[in-house]
Amino acid sequence: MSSLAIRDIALDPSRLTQHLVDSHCGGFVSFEGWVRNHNEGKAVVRLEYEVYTPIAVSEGEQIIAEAMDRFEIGRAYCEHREGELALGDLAVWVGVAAAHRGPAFDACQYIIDNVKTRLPIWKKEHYENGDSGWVNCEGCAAHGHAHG
Amino acid sequence: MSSLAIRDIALDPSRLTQHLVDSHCGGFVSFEGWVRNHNEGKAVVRLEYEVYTPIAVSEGEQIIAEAMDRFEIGRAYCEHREGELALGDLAVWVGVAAAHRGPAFDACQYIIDNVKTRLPIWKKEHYENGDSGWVNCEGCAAHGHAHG
Amino acid sequence: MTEKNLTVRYFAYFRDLAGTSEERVALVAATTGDLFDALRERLSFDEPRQHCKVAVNDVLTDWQHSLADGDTVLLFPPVAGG
Amino acid sequence: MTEKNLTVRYFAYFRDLAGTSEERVALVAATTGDLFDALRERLSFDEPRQHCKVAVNDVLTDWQHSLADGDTVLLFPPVAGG
Repeated sequence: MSSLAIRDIALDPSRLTQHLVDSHCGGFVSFEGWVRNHNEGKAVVRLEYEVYTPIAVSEGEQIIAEAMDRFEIGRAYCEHREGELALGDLAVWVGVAAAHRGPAFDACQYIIDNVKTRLPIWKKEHYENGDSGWVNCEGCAAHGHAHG
Repeated sequence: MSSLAIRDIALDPSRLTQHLVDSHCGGFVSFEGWVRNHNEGKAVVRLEYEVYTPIAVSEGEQIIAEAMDRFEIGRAYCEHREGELALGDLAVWVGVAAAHRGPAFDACQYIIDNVKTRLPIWKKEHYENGDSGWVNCEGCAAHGHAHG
Repeated sequence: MTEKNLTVRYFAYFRDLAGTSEERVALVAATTGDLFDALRERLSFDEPRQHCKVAVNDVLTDWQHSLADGDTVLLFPPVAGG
Repeated sequence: MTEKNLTVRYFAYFRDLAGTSEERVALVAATTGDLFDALRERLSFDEPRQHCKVAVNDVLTDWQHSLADGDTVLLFPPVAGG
């Protein structure tokens, strides 16, 4: 089974957690990214994720392999949405199971940090005033590309 | 609503997450502690948590207030089981929602670290060989109190 | 110093050692620390104070807490939540 | 240097600028970096290389990658997953 998947349907955390249940691992840390109702002061009503799946999956599997290598963890799994999302929808889920919680926290943060900066995924926000714009990367200069 | 509860029935992460949904918070980090099948080399078959609830709740609320104070987070919630648990059961759940994921990870780890060391909760493990024993605290000398 | 009438409540491992979850004791104990030392000797346990906790009348406190006649003292062995 | 025939695929913001998701270009471009610079001028975008990514024939690579005739180059604007 791949350690990262791109989905065009709603992510279900309880189903996702099942990927990670392991009777040797007592600690489980997960990260969920929810669609917020604002970004840089603008009211967001919905958004779309565009994903280039072949490289998103290969790069995501690489990130998880790095996490397995760097931290004492048992299992890790990630799913990311593509397509149209509404406010409050789950955009990304990362789960890590480990015997001890310290490495589980560290690995989960490592994975989401790298997923956000390395996977070919783009987010277009639609604003309350009718505008839309592609969201800039974390760490890039803080200017978006708003289009009418 | 209290920010920490002790439950004598199964914890349900999807219900618990509902405590924390907040359209201002895009990042959500949770920790789940599952009953493992081993501890210090011994095969565990089930366990019991004993909780002194009045102080567990007041001290737990204090820990969460500290986390809200120290980290830029929106909401935090914790539940801990008491009574009999089987392998794989959820013993403790901590969830933190925040605008940014860094503080959410830090606060979640702060809460679980302190819940484990400050709340009056004791764990008795029952082993495959029929023995049982109270589990020592994290950080105390590594000797249990096994009873026949 | 006169004796104080205290209610002591035991939990988990300490309850197993004491053979009861609660008892009345009359003791010349000025502080929670004094009470701890007396019970540690009587019940023969190894745990040092810093691994245990104590509450008086349902409020967590330290080992320097002055006891009053009629206090209920909760004696917590090393905790292991999570 | 002779021209190379390349397929360039655009994503997200770059696709909006290019007005197409894919085009054939014939270019005297030694590396992915050269191609980036040529397209940056033609499409008039501000992003520096270090905020963008590039893949050749479905494998992520860097801006020093030597292009071969017939390569498919994927041009990724700043990513924003999560």
